[in-house]
Amino acid sequence: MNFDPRFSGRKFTSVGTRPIRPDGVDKVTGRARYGADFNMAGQLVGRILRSPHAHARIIKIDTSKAEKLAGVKAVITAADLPDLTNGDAAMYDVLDNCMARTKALYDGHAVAAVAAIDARTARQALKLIEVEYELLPHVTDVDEAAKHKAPLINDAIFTEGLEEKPVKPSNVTKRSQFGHGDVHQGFGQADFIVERSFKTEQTHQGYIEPHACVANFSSDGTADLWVCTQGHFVYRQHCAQLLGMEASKLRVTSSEIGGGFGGKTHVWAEPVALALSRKAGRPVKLVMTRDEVFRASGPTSATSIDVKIGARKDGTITAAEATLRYSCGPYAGSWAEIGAMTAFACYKLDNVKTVGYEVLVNRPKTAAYRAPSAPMAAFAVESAVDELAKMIGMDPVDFRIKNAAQEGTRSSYGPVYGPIGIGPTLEAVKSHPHMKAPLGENQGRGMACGFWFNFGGQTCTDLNIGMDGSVSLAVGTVDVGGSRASLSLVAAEELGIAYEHVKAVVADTSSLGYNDMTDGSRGTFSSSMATISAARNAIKILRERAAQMWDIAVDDVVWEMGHAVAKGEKHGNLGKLSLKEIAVESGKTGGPIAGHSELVADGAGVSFATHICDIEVDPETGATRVIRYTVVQDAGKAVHPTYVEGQYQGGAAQGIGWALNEEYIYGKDGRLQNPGFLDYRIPVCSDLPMIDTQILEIPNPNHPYGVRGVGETSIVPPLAAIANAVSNAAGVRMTHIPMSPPRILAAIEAEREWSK
Amino acid sequence: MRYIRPLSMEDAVGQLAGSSGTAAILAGGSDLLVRMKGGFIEPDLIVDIKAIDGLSEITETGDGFSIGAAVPCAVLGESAALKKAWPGVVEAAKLIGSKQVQGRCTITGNLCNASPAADSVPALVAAGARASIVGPAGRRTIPVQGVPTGPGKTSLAKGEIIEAILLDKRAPRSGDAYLRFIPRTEMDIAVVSAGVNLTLDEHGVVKSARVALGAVAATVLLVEEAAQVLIGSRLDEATLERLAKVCAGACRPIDDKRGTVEFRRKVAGVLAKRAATTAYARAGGK
Amino acid sequence: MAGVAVSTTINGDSVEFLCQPDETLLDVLRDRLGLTGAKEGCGTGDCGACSVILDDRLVCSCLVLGAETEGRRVETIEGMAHGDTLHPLQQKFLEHAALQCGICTPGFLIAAKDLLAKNPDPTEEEIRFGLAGNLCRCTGYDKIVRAVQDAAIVMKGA
Amino acid sequence: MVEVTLWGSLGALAGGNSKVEIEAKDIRELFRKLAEQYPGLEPWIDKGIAVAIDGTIYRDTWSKELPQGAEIFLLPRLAGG
Repeated sequence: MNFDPRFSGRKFTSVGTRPIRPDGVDKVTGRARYGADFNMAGQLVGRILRSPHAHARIIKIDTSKAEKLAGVKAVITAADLPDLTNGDAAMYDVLDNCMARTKALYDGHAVAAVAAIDARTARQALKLIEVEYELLPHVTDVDEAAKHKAPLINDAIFTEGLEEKPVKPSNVTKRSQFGHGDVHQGFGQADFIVERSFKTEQTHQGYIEPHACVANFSSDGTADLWVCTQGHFVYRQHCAQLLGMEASKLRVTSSEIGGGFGGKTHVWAEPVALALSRKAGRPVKLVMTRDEVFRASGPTSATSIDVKIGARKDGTITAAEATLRYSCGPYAGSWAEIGAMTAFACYKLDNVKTVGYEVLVNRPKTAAYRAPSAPMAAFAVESAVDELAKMIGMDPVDFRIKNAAQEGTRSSYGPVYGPIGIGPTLEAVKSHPHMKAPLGENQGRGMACGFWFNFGGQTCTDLNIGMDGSVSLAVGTVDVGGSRASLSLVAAEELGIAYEHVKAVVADTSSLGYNDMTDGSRGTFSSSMATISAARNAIKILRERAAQMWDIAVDDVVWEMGHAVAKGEKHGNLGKLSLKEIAVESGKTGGPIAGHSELVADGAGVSFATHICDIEVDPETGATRVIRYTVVQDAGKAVHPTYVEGQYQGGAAQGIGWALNEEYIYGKDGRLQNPGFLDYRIPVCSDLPMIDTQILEIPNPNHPYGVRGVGETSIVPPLAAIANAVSNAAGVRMTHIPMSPPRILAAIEAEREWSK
Repeated sequence: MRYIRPLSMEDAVGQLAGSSGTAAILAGGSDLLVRMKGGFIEPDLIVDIKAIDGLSEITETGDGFSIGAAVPCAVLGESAALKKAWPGVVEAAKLIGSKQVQGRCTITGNLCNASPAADSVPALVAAGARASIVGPAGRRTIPVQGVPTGPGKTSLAKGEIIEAILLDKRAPRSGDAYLRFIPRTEMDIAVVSAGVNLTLDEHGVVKSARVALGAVAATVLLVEEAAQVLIGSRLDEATLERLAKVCAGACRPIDDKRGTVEFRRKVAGVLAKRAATTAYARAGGK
Repeated sequence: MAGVAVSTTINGDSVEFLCQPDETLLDVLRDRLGLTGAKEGCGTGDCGACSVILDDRLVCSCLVLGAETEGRRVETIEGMAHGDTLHPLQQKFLEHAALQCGICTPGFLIAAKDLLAKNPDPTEEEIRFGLAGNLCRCTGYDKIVRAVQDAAIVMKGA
Repeated sequence: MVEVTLWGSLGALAGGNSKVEIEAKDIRELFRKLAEQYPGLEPWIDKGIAVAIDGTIYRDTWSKELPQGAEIFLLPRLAGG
């Protein structure tokens, strides 16, 4: 690879400005087309029958009555999908989650599906499908599920990662461990030790757009899929594999996406829609209801975490330890592992040990949710850190500054850090006016830090220069929050032309090489790297064409500020050729001018944030109000600062919802009690104050412009920041998220009782 | 399934009475359409009552107010006279749902949906509101608390329609207030709620009182004992504490996704206290 | 089940359609009339993504039957701009980046239009409570509120 | 010869070693030799392992060279949101 991704410290013209996004007008006029906004001639309506039981063996499914109903064109069960029982275990799980094969593993698990001429007929058909279940004991709580006596969800699972292979199956699918040093010795050196247990409840990404797709399977074995997804190339691979077809025969077009936050990184109903279309021989549109989204897409883990941190009188942390149990739904996952890696990542620690346990439960399969697993671990750790600071008598910010990781620190998950932003975010918070603002009665202030890795990964872009000098940029990372604007800025910057002359689109899977998903905060990081590379390739061609036009050697042509410039005394009279002037002549100088790039974007810089918030607590009711909120985060380089702020604010708002009110509530029967926006309470406009942001720019050495991912880290600190604020306001340490009014009031009452 | 829009009460009652299968009355639809969407009800007949003469109006008479069954809650807030006389009822009605729902939902629908957590009902019960009911057997008027008989159940007979909610003319030195507890600032169903309606004598002493609690039992509770605590008082601190205690004791709540028994008990008392204080101030008490 | 014939006015144009008695206005707009600007986020009136204005009242079109619109006026996001001139709210939403994924945007714009029609000079608190029926999961509402504040200033000056 | 640090769980599968010495010039060779010397690691390598070289995490780049004296750290592959 000739491309040099190293940070160059250049001065920017376009990058860092705030133009209007290219997809903006369509989105404010209602013309933008999302998953459910696409239709095809002859299209059928697909609907899925879901298990009402948390855990049940499927004895028999009789679809005959449904098949006979007029207007029903296809009915499928797992029997219509490939049997991967002896195949790839991971893909078996993906398919089993799309359509249960032997057991229904949670309330909402798909067991059959129909395609019919309209929604009414499809609904009626579902009622005519007879499923005979044998009910099995279920378990939905992460701690209960980890016990020896818990009902077994999968008796073929034996805990991985233990020194000795266990003899009995378990709901604990994996143990993972990270750390260095000797925590036992470290705690021996501590003057103060905080040890606490914490719980967090399961939350959902809560994207406003339900999953939606239109599948069109043709009798020649090819298929088209229109779908809202964070990764159409990944959906293509999974769907093709699950349906037993070649990937190139399946063309996936990503619609505009109405929010994903990790929830649209997995296939849910798309393989089912394709299977229905294949069987019916007609296009099938399948749109989940909100109820289905909550019951049967992928929420995040519920957790139970024990933390122990020790420090000397001078405020130096001597040892830190955590045990983290994360629910992963009924299929094995790696969620606790990530929690264990991120838990202490903000700190410089000589002795640290984290152990994670993945726990199966009869709940929907856990999916990624914005910096998955990190917020819960941060909640536990940052709560304990605050308490420890208080015990020592140190200011919580100073205590964190003293122990913050820096360049050269060995991270708690292993590698040594390069240049990082935790120290600078803490210093910025220390001097932020928010920290000095007065607090009213029943108000408390809290702050907390957060860490996220950020990803790079496989990326491919095409940059085409039209004969009028305008540029089309085709990228393969789905735009979830304005990345087409950012990538257009990057193309404009590198080519040296105006932003207005670049138009970025997200290409479908048949028009561009493979791209990893828009996840791990990688969209702008990776695609900007690939865009820079593509632009540099195009510039190479532009220089060649200019050389041809001037009839000089290409080595004498350089590219400066959007122009070819002839260098050397003998070319002194040649002037400059603009990109447009070269493009106009391209038909005669060798044809179209384009730059292509395919690369693995490595070196995504890790990201840190520190948040401050003020909360008011009503001591008589436990009601909370967020008074003020400030986000400080390192962006590396903010390509489009407005959208960077948007990521900071959005992540903070989601974290606030998680901290205060959002939770999956299961009944004793194992059924989800609140599968709707009425009782799954995401923050509304009047719940929040303005969310102030401060962007720090500590360049990522592994990106030409210094860019780091920015999307996820902002959801990591809020749980802890709010818990610290509530604890300060109410005078009692909160250890259970969400801190709903009944939990806060109960804690206040218990404290009153105790202090009597 | 049929959708009809009768122009007269007689026609509506006749259609309902003569219908076979499930019939549903549609005014604002903010409960009915949600239940239809969820598959909880599949009506064979939908009777849209919004075109019936007079049902979309608030009338002020010598006896008080008559609020037509199809009047959206947003309109209650736009009636200055009603707001002045019964601010507690209006604030309760204005708490139902979002702006979007406000333009559609009605207090009659809120009453007939028979949810123990309905926002307008405790305020209406505290206000001593009555429901004017028209049916095949003619017209009858009953106190609103006689309408819901349990969650989702009403005392209305087949063919009966509530045509209006009636509120009395206000006695001097009267005030009412309604408060509910929700975890967010908007868009939630009441976890617990309290409506208080007071009339004072010339000396600022409570002469009559009604206290109603929502979401703490199968139907809204009219707590007679709480009213007795208030009567004869000037709402001093001790009275308010007693009120809170009595209200907490009167609750028969459940644990559910919205709150716990302990929480509802405790907060019912707190809200009753706060609502009483507001009602007292509105009545001119100091 | 017999279809209901409905004559109504949508964005100023007379429209006639046939719908089922239990079909919502949202389904009519999206599936029968091709007006997909109003979105279904929940179908239960909890998210506001399907907001439209019905005879000067803001409603969730998922909580209105298509049959109910007989003889009435419906305004949707598709009618908000005049030709190629955006409504000030639309322009300000773009300038402030008041949208990320954009799925809630049509609902917010309609709700904000209704809000400013009834209260041309709202406080921040009035804006926040006025828009509480519209859920946004991307922005944290900050930039939405600022866009509405800014649009209110522009519209007062107009 | 480079020294490779394994994360906790992986160490158990490599005979309890948290550090192993491998003669490898790039990531591809590293994976091949690790699998040869510690067969217990092979399924993990197949599922995907990330390699941190002097703190920079690489996921899919076989050709990435392992400089002498560099700090090489194996990490699980992660999911993001």
